[in-house]
Amino acid sequence: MLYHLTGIRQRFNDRTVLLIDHLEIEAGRIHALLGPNGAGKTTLLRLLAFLDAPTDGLLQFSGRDVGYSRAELLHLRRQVVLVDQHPIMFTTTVAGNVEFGLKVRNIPKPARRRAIDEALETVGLFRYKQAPAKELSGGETQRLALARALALKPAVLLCDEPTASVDIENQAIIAALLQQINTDHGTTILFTTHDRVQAASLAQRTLILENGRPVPTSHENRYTCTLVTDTNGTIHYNLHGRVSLSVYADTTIHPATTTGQVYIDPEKITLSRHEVQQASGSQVIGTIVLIMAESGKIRIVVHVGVVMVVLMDRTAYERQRPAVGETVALHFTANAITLLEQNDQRP
Amino acid sequence: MLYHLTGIRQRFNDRTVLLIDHLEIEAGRIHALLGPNGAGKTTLLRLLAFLDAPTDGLLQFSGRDVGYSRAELLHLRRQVVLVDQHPIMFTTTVAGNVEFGLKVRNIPKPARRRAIDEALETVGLFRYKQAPAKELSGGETQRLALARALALKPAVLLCDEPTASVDIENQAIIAALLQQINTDHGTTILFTTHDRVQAASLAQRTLILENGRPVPTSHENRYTCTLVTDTNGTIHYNLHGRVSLSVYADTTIHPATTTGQVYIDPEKITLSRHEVQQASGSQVIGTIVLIMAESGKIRIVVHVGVVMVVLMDRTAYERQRPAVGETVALHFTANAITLLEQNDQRP
Amino acid sequence: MSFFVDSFTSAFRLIWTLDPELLTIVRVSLSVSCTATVCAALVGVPTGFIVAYGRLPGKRAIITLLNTLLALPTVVIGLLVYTFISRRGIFGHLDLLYTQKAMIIGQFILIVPLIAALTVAAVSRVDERYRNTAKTLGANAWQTALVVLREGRFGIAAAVISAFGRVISEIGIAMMLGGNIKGFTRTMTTAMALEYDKGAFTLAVALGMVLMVLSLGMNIVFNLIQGKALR
Amino acid sequence: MSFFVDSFTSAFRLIWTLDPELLTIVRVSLSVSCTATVCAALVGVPTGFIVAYGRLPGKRAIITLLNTLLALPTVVIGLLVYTFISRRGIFGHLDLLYTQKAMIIGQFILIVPLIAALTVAAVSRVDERYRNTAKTLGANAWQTALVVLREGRFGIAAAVISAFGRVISEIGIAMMLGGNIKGFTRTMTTAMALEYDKGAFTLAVALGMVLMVLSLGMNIVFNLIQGKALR
Amino acid sequence: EDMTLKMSTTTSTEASGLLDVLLPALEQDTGIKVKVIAKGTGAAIRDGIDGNVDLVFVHDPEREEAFVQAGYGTRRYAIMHNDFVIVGPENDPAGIKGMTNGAKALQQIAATGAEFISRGDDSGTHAKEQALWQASGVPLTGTEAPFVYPENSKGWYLSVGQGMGKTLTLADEKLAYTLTDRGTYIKYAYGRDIPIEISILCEGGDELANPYGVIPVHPDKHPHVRHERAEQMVQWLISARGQEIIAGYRLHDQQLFFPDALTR
Ligand SMILES: Nc1ncnc2c1ncn2[C@@H]1O[C@H](COP(=O)(O)OP(=O)(O)OP(=O)(O)O)[C@@H](O)[C@H]1O
Ligand SMILES: Nc1ncnc2c1ncn2[C@@H]1O[C@H](COP(=O)(O)OP(=O)(O)OP(=O)(O)O)[C@@H](O)[C@H]1O
Ligand SMILES: [Mg+2]
Ligand SMILES: [Mg+2]
Repeated sequence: MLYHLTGIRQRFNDRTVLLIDHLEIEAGRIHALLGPNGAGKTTLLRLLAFLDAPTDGLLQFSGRDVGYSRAELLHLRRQVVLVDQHPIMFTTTVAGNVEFGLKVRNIPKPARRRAIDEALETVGLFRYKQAPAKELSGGETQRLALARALALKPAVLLCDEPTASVDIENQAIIAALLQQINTDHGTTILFTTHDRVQAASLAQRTLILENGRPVPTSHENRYTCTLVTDTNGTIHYNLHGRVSLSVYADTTIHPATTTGQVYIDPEKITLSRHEVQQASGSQVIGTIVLIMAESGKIRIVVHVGVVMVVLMDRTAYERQRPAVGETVALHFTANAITLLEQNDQRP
Repeated sequence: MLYHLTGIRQRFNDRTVLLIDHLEIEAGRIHALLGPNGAGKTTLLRLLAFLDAPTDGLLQFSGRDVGYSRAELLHLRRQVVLVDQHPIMFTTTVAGNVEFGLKVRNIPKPARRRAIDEALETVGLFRYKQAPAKELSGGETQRLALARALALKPAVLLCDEPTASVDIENQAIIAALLQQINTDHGTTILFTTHDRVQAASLAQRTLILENGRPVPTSHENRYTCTLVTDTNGTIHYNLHGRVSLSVYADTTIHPATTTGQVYIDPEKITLSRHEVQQASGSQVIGTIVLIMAESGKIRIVVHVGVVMVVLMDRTAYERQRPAVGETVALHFTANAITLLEQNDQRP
Repeated sequence: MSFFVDSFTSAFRLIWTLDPELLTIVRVSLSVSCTATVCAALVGVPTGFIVAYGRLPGKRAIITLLNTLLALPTVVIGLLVYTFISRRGIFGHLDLLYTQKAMIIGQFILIVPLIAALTVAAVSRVDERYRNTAKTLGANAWQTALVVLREGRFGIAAAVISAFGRVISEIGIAMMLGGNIKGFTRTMTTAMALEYDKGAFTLAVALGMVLMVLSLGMNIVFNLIQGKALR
Repeated sequence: MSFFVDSFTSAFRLIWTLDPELLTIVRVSLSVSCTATVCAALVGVPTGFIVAYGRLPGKRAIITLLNTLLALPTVVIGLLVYTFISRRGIFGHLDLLYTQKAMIIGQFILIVPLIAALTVAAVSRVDERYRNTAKTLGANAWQTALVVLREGRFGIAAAVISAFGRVISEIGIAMMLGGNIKGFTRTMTTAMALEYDKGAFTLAVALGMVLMVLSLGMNIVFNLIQGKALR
Repeated sequence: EDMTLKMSTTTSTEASGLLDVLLPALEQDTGIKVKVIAKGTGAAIRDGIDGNVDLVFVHDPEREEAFVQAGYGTRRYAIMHNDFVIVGPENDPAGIKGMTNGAKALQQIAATGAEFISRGDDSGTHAKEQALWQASGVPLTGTEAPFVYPENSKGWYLSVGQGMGKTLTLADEKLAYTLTDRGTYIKYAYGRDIPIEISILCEGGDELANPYGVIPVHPDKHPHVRHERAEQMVQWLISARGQEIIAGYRLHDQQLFFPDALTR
């Protein structure tokens, strides 16, 4: 195990934003870190990059406790590089930015030059070599930040949304690159992303954070809803004014609740074709917009007014063979729908 | 027409990064602006937001020439709001950031308060209202930037990668939101993105920039390649060391060329099933990873060692019904492959 | 060093007994220095701001000029102002020489370049995106400027504070234009110079200590006002 | 104003004829001011840097203290140094009083707080991400500090330049610790003060103009060295 | 407001403390308040020329005369005098102890090359020193007319261009000779926290007299000056009452100034 986290807690101004009882990160693999905004992904990466010390808990790296003495930190940081979510460039040229990490490692000049050229070429920025780094466009900046890290050939590469504003061609190049340095040099890679396609295709292991805590699966299909009582007195969830869902019998609802959050388990949705009948409480009609493979399952995105994700087994998919553009009906099995939060913010 | 651009040119340090002979942007629609990194998307948005004046050319807004006098600019800017790619927050609270635009418009205090609360709720940041804006996470910051713009109910909303680091649930919320203000208030929306799914599902019109110039379709499937001569003396394109393609007979190749860029037209690729034979020069084997609908066509992403996009007609798709996970062979029709650049950087 | 102990005792006594002469001197010092600082800030901050923020031609030349003016010696400023407000000068009839106003004018000239130059440095460092964000959110030129000012406030405050330190400890101009007239234009520093001339070193240093206490007090007040400006 | 015309002519003549006495004075002024500025920068910049950048307890208190020290009057500094290096002081045997070294010591004390305080302001404003980026790229503490310094160089340069302006135009300390001895410790400013005391205003202002020319030259050189630091 | 006058004077006058007893008495008797502006002799006279003050109180007879001649002052009133003394280190390397003739003393200092500090600031004291050098017969050089100094004086003759107090401090520090007025010397020798250690070695000669004069600024040149008040003040100064106070002013048990108006 490369990293071993025990009882890690990170607080900012009395708010705990990270709380990890136990987590291990294997060496030599590519890991994806998923989770909604504010889940603590960046906070975790900063811990793993030894930039912050945790408020509480024990962090072990390569089997040894991390001690946060200055000399030790330097030694550790030379093995781990973090590429920021919104990277900042030093006020110098593009080449100068890449050179920095090499210079502080006392790499001799000719080797440095070669490494710079190589790194810039891999991210397609060679022609901007002498340009001031601050003048690059958003995606170019992100690629330069990656090049700056890659040139150092670190043992561990932590990337905070490495392709968030990178164009498609370069996304592919970067993905290929990460895969390549992983296989060629055994570099451990941990990257955050909101793009499940990327996570699924690139990572060998996926890690999901929610509210600072690791969770087994990600809560997709989470919607803010209003609770509407119809003329019969039955309560429905109304999603963004577009979709109406009936409330599962066991759900207790506080009388004052008018808004809340519902979660629809994507594995508890079944999909049937051709049934062009009226939508009822436990069934909604929509169009398939996307189908993709994802770690042993098939992910189907259906537009039902809101975007809803269905996860099918490969066998079920092979059997049914739904196609993009088809109109389908979604059925919800019992307890597919959970009311996560109940609130009444407006009086 | 809301915007009317004629002969617009933008230069930075003697480099032309934007060159638009003619472009019109319709009012009341949602437009997506696509293009690789450095294509000039941000540069164009800054022109449309009246933040920069073009080096050359004529910009018309609502049928009138934009004159760049101070008073006129203020008037124009009050109708158009740009949400930055990497937004910066004023050193104050979350609420204070949203309040700014309302304050400068002399909105009275109670109305201001209501608008702030509403904007923060729509992007799901209400509970951070009094927190210092600089402490928000990356995606939260991006959402706050959007809230800051939405609160102003502008006639035109320009968003530079509005969901680049926003989580999936909020991406959906933001997409729904943009659609809603477009229908409810007739707000013209122009957003940049690298996410074709988003562009296709949200925008009514798509605009593609490349090298600062508008182009009819996007050049996907563009790869950096090395030219390899095999034992027979035949030249092949080698893509990232993974895929080998034969060179189309008409292509002229300079003798010194060792690397270059090839483009494979996604509409000139055909796809056939079940043919599990050896890959030959004009055929490659891969696995379908994604299928999605995109403005009348179906987009199929195939992993063949590199990621390759195939665009099929809906009818062809309906006929063939390829499925995710299937192994397929890709065939390239004549002149599907173009050598875009020839270079020899390394001696 | 017994000398400093004596000075300290003496300073303590001066403060403790609220020596009336000392009070007058302190009042003069404070009113002159504060007025000069406020006036200079009102001119210097906008000047520096415009230089840093505006798209002026010859910006670098202006900055070099401002930096040069930092080396304007008090004697020259004193003489300059003297020439204008002396009885023979064109403003002679206003009878300004040897008044607090004259001192304020001189000290104003002394610190305007300082405040302006440091404001330039502070404002130049503010990220350009603040400006663009303010503009696109509909701020007019003035409101945009205020945003940039706000973001650069830490550096600007440092400029003003250092200017205040400069004037309250300044002697040359106070002496030449104020005349060190007891009860009217005698400040902490000119009194100190006089005590020094008299050979009363202990008293001179005691006055210096009182000045430091005063300045400390002012800075604590500044600090409280500035509040959360410090990250 | 004929007075300024006369001064100007006189200044021009002084420079044109390369008046040997003037040359000596200029040499003394420059060598003292430059040495003091360089030494003070070597101490003040790191001090300010550590205060702004380090995670010291009582940071705000230190900043307030630095700001207070900005108001340290030259008389007090002069007396302080005097007490130590006078014949009777503990460093009396070094025979420093009335030498250029003494002036340098005094002026050093004068501007260290100025440089430190302005460095604090400059460094505080540097985005924290620079620091983290340098660290994660493997820079040691020293290299990380250099990155932050580099990014704050515009403000730090302003601090040093304003300190230089302060010392080259300073009179009190130069007078008290240097003694204004002709040919040895007479500087532009003490010469100016002398001419003023003599009532030779024209010559005083002429010297002032020479000083401004000198300072302009220095600033142009600074500017060239600083090069692209200005955005 | 009408009863206030502005008077420019030399630093030594103010620093002596005399004005602190003289002016309150003046105010008590006549109601005249005086704003005192102390600076170098040259600058003080310059204030009179420019009309910034109503009267000047200095000690440089030659320049005072010129001031009156040029029409800036109405008339010079001799108020008081003290005297100059040559002070130096106790061990007296030039051997001038007990001499009364200042010029001779200077000659001897020059001969032995003992360190000598000159004020070099064109003040009254400096003017006196220049006169003494002229009289000493020591070969002199110097480019500007009033500024002469002994030939081959590099190394022992230091021109410092400062006020009397600072010059004395400097001489004491360097254990050198210098010419000073008695008043300032007494303050520094007896009144200072750290008394200076050099002592009076040469005193008493007629040529060492240091006369102080008061000159009201001429209303013809500067109509705005309060000439009548100034005249009233001068009359008080030369009156028996004023002169008594001057004679009675003692510092550290030494009389500093000797009234001139009553005897002349
Ligand atoms: N201020 C500037 N000075 C010099 N060059 C600039 C400047 N701003 C942008 N550029 C260059 O202009 C080109 C277009 O930049 P722009 O930011 O418009 O790209 P973009 O399409 O938004 O790219 P991305 O998808 O990476 O955000 C880039 O190559 C960039 O390096
Ligand atoms: N320095 C800080 N001070 C206070 N709160 C902070 C600080 N840094 C982060 N937070 C808070 O901690 C939470 C987690 O932040 P973090 O940046 O780790 O989120 P994230 O998972 O990276 O989100 P995103 O996908 O938006 O980047 C957020 O709610 C944020 O507001
Ligand atoms: Mg993050
Ligand atoms: Mg961009």
